[in-house]
Amino acid sequence: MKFKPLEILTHIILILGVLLMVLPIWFSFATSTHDNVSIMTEGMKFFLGESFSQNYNEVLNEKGGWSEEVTATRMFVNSFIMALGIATLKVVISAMSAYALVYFRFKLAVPIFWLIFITLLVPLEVRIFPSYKIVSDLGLTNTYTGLILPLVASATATFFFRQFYKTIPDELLESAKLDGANSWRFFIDFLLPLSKTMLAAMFIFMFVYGYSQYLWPLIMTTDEKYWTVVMGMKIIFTENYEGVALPRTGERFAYIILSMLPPVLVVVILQRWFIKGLIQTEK
Amino acid sequence: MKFKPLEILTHIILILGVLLMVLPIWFSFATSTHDNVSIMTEGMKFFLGESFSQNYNEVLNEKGGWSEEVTATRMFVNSFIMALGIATLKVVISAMSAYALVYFRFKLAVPIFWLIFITLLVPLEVRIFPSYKIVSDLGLTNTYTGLILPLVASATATFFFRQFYKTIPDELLESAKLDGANSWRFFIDFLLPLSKTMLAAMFIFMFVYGYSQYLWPLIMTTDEKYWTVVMGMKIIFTENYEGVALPRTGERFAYIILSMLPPVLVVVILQRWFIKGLIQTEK
Amino acid sequence: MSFLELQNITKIYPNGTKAVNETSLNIENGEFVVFVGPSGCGKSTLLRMIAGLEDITNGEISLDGNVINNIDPSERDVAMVFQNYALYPHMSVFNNMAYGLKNRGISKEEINNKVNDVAKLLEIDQLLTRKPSMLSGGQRQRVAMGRAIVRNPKIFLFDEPLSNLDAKLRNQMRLEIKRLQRQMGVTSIFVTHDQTEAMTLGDRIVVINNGVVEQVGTPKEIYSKPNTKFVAEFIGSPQMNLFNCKIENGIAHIADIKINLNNSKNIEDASLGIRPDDILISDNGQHTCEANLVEYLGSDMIIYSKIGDQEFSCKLSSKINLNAGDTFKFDISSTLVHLFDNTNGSRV
Amino acid sequence: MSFLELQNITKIYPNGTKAVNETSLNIENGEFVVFVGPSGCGKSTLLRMIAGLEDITNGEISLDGNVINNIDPSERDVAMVFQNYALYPHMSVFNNMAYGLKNRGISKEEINNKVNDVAKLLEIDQLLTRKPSMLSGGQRQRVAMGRAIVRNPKIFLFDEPLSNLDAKLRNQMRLEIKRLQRQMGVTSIFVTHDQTEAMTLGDRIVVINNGVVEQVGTPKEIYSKPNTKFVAEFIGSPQMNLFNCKIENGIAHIADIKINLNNSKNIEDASLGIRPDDILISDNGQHTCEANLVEYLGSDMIIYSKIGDQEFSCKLSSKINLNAGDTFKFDISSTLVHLFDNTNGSRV
Repeated sequence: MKFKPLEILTHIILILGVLLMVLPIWFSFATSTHDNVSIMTEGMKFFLGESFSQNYNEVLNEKGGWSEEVTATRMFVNSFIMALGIATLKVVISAMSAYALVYFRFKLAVPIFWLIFITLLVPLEVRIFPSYKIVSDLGLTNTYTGLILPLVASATATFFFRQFYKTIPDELLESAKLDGANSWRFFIDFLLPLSKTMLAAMFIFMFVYGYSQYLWPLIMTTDEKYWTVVMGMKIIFTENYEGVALPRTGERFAYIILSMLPPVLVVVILQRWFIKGLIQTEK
Repeated sequence: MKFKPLEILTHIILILGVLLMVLPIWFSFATSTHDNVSIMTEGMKFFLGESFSQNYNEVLNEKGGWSEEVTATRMFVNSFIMALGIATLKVVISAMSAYALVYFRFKLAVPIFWLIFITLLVPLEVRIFPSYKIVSDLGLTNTYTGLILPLVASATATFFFRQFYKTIPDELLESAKLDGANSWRFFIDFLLPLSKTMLAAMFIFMFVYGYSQYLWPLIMTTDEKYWTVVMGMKIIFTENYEGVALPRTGERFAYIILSMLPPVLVVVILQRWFIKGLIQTEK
Repeated sequence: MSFLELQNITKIYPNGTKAVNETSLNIENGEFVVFVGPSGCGKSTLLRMIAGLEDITNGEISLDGNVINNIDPSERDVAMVFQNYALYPHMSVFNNMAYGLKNRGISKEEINNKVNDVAKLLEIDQLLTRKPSMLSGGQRQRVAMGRAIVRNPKIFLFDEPLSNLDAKLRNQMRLEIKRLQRQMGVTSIFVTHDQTEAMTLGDRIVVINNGVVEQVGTPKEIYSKPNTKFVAEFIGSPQMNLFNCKIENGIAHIADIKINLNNSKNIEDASLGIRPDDILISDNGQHTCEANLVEYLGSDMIIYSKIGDQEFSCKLSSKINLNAGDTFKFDISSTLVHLFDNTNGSRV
Repeated sequence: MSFLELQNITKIYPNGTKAVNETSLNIENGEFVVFVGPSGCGKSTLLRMIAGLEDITNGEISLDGNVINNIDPSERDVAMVFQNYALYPHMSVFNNMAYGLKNRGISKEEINNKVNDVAKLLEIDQLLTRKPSMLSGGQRQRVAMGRAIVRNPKIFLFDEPLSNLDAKLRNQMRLEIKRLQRQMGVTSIFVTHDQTEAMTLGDRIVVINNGVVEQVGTPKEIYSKPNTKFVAEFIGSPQMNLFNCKIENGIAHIADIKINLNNSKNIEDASLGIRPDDILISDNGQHTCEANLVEYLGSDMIIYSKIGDQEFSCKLSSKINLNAGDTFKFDISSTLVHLFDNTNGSRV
């Protein structure tokens, strides 16, 4: 199934696209291994330098913030916990809601699906003040629970799980019923294993979503112990302008590169599941 | 296909969920129709008040910002243009990339798919400074192009289009080829009409995504003429604290309610496509 | 009391379609019954009501002395083989077969023994570790059978299990199912649209049309004495020729051909049926026709011709030399004829 | 020069499987040729190479005098009916049929006329505004046919178009396809795994196994004189009995039965084939066997029995009274026997 005449053109466009995406990351990494003086004088780097361990060590261990108490490592841990919690709960809750919507044929299933769908229109940014009020009334500011809980419902994930469940043939459920499976067993023994790929993909999306949250942790946390990576990013890019020393550009890039690692980790761990699923559904 | 014993419990849980989602919106709307004094003294309202036209009129027409030149209407228009541009281009580009990945069987298709997928890990928040550098070098700060362009690639949408295209039987392409369709016609005459639902759903998701952007327009725009709704939200919630007058709570809620309208509009317009598609794929 | 009893079973779908209408049927222990009919006639719905996968609108089903109308499918102790097999795609063949046993809380050791025994019986013991996607159509079919057998249910339900196989394999599996059923003696109901499967498999056949049972009987009874015009046309391949005719004074008039029927009353609007292999072709036949099309089937051939404007077919040995365009002579014997009243379709 | 010529066509998939091996074939203008073989034998691959949907690894295909190896499928002027019909789900029946014409830049008026003519021919003119999802299986089949016919192509390709229909409808559509092809005289290639379809439809049959053409000939040639053991078993239903035997001094030894073959050389490892309807059952037959299983088919019945440990079947009229467990006597005539050498499977 090839459209030959277009192939060469496509290749060129795609290779350009790849460069466009990969080069900035490489530049950032290369620059993060140089010392601040050479970056200041010579600009971004393409080749590796020699300050790798110094820059990365400083970023990870130097204490910062207004109280000079929080390290970047701490922020990575916070972001990781938050993203992990959000992603896990989002996936679990969405999979179960979708199950209820597809397999329990009560009269309200369609209106309820629409209501869930409509909540897409009210992202966290819009409902951020009411959410803050509730969470603070519950005494959850400056806790991981408070960071995670208001973000665990996902209309998007529910929608995609629903569409996926609908492609599973009815006979599978019927056969499972005759084999003595109740509704809970059907979910555990059939839907979850069959939707492995979907689960992995959703987990990755939601992890990145949680990881890149900015506004919510900003509002939720007053204690620097709960600061996250993205918040830290703003800080390292602003606080240094106030100093008299050189802008610490090398450390900044080191911070950016480090901030990419947790999501990469998640993909590496989940990719086996994911690739397996992709190959099985391959045409 | 009913699991009867669970039905009543499910109903109760679901109705509670509905209330949980709908009540905050109703409270916001009811409160937005009261004057500031009664809100100040009596708190949030459940019933409608009499200041509807006054509050909404003020929000829409009063000039604000540091330069006292930008109105909320202007911000709505900006957000709408930005969201529309992002959503349209994201959907078009993703659909076409997915088409290339699924139907053009060149050797690099799988690695390229993975590269695209990996970019999920680098959301705008992470690459915001390099992006800013490029856009400002191109002279695109304070333009709609600058607001929209860096956000038009979507790995998520590409992924879902790819998965959808893979469910279309090969015979359809083969039959179309024998009927004289070239690769462009196949995309226009077959893939687009068949993926209507997907297009509508993606458009809605991406519209909301674009509409709720905060960090990017904040960094991109220095001219108040390009401010967006979400930025305005921060402003109306902060600037009034500085005044000596009563907090203008009624207007704030009116602003929130108004800010929900553009996404609602999009759903209302696209729902016919969307529902039709959902019904057709119904089991 | 019979092993399985259906009493006035009716199924009306929420949209108002009546899929099954007041059907009553008794099935004895160990019997092999086939439901046959065209697609959409309600035969699958009836089967699914017995399995518990469809609600029963009206009527009563009892199995082994107990009314099972409101018993959950998982507790009816029936096993079903689906048309698409419905194998569990993420489980190995072993787990596909073991799943139902596990849910019944049977010990691991016993499950192992049972699955291995059945796998040997069906010659799939080499495949136990494979996933369904790695099996051929015939192997999937066997696994689906094995999954049903291993549970040792009260009753087997087959929902067109052979229709996804190719012709050769279908014949082979048909024989195998018949042998297995004989060997195990489990009451079985087999749903099919293929009259050949029905004739060869069933101890009794239930012919269903539009949600109504048209006839119940042994294959021989149904073939040799169809109760209605529908059964006459549906059972037998190539299908029975039915000529519209008028019967006066014991003589049927089909176009210009007259056939003498003994002792028949006058019918204004009748159908005279005769099976293609009951038309006697010989050089001294009374009637003459032209062969429009000849289908060669190996040992037999089928000739398509017309009397007046009514098409009919004859089946004869391919040793006879007859080509499209030739004329041939034939007789219709009154003893081989089936007569139906067109007003209600019933046998006269 | 023939209308369609295949010369040493070979197809090797990237994973190394040889789907089609050095196949040569000439098809004349207006001929109806059937490719038949078990699933996975390469018959569909061959058809798809003619359509241009698969690359040709080696060899040359020429249509109407032009080599078409590297011509795009859209420009070969062939039409194909797919197994799943591949109707365009988002287009009305009219647009399904008109799409190919539109792409060829034909005027609206002409498209209207052509589509309406073909729709009338196929009796689907009432359905033109419907979507494919609203059609029954038989109607979809007709639309798929119509889409092919309306383009008036040089050659029709059919890829198992009847296998999704139920038994009755399949027979009916089979007749209709044959009539249409005769009427329009367009060269056609029909791929099927069903030997009955092959026998009844084809002017010539190409029997394919494992990517190799086993035999090409008219239905009669192939049925009465199969070239190989594979063809003998594949063509004919119920399938030919093949007994492993040893031939010494013109006598075949099957277990304790001896069959006298005239003028046959000695073969250590031979297969003696005889069709189930060529076994002559009579009360004074030489050999005696027990009927293990009897399949009732209406006018005929099939008896399954054993000689030694080798199973065989006989087909006989169901008028004979014979039940499972009875013994019967039969003769095997040396003139009705097919003999194959087991070392290479070829006819002796």
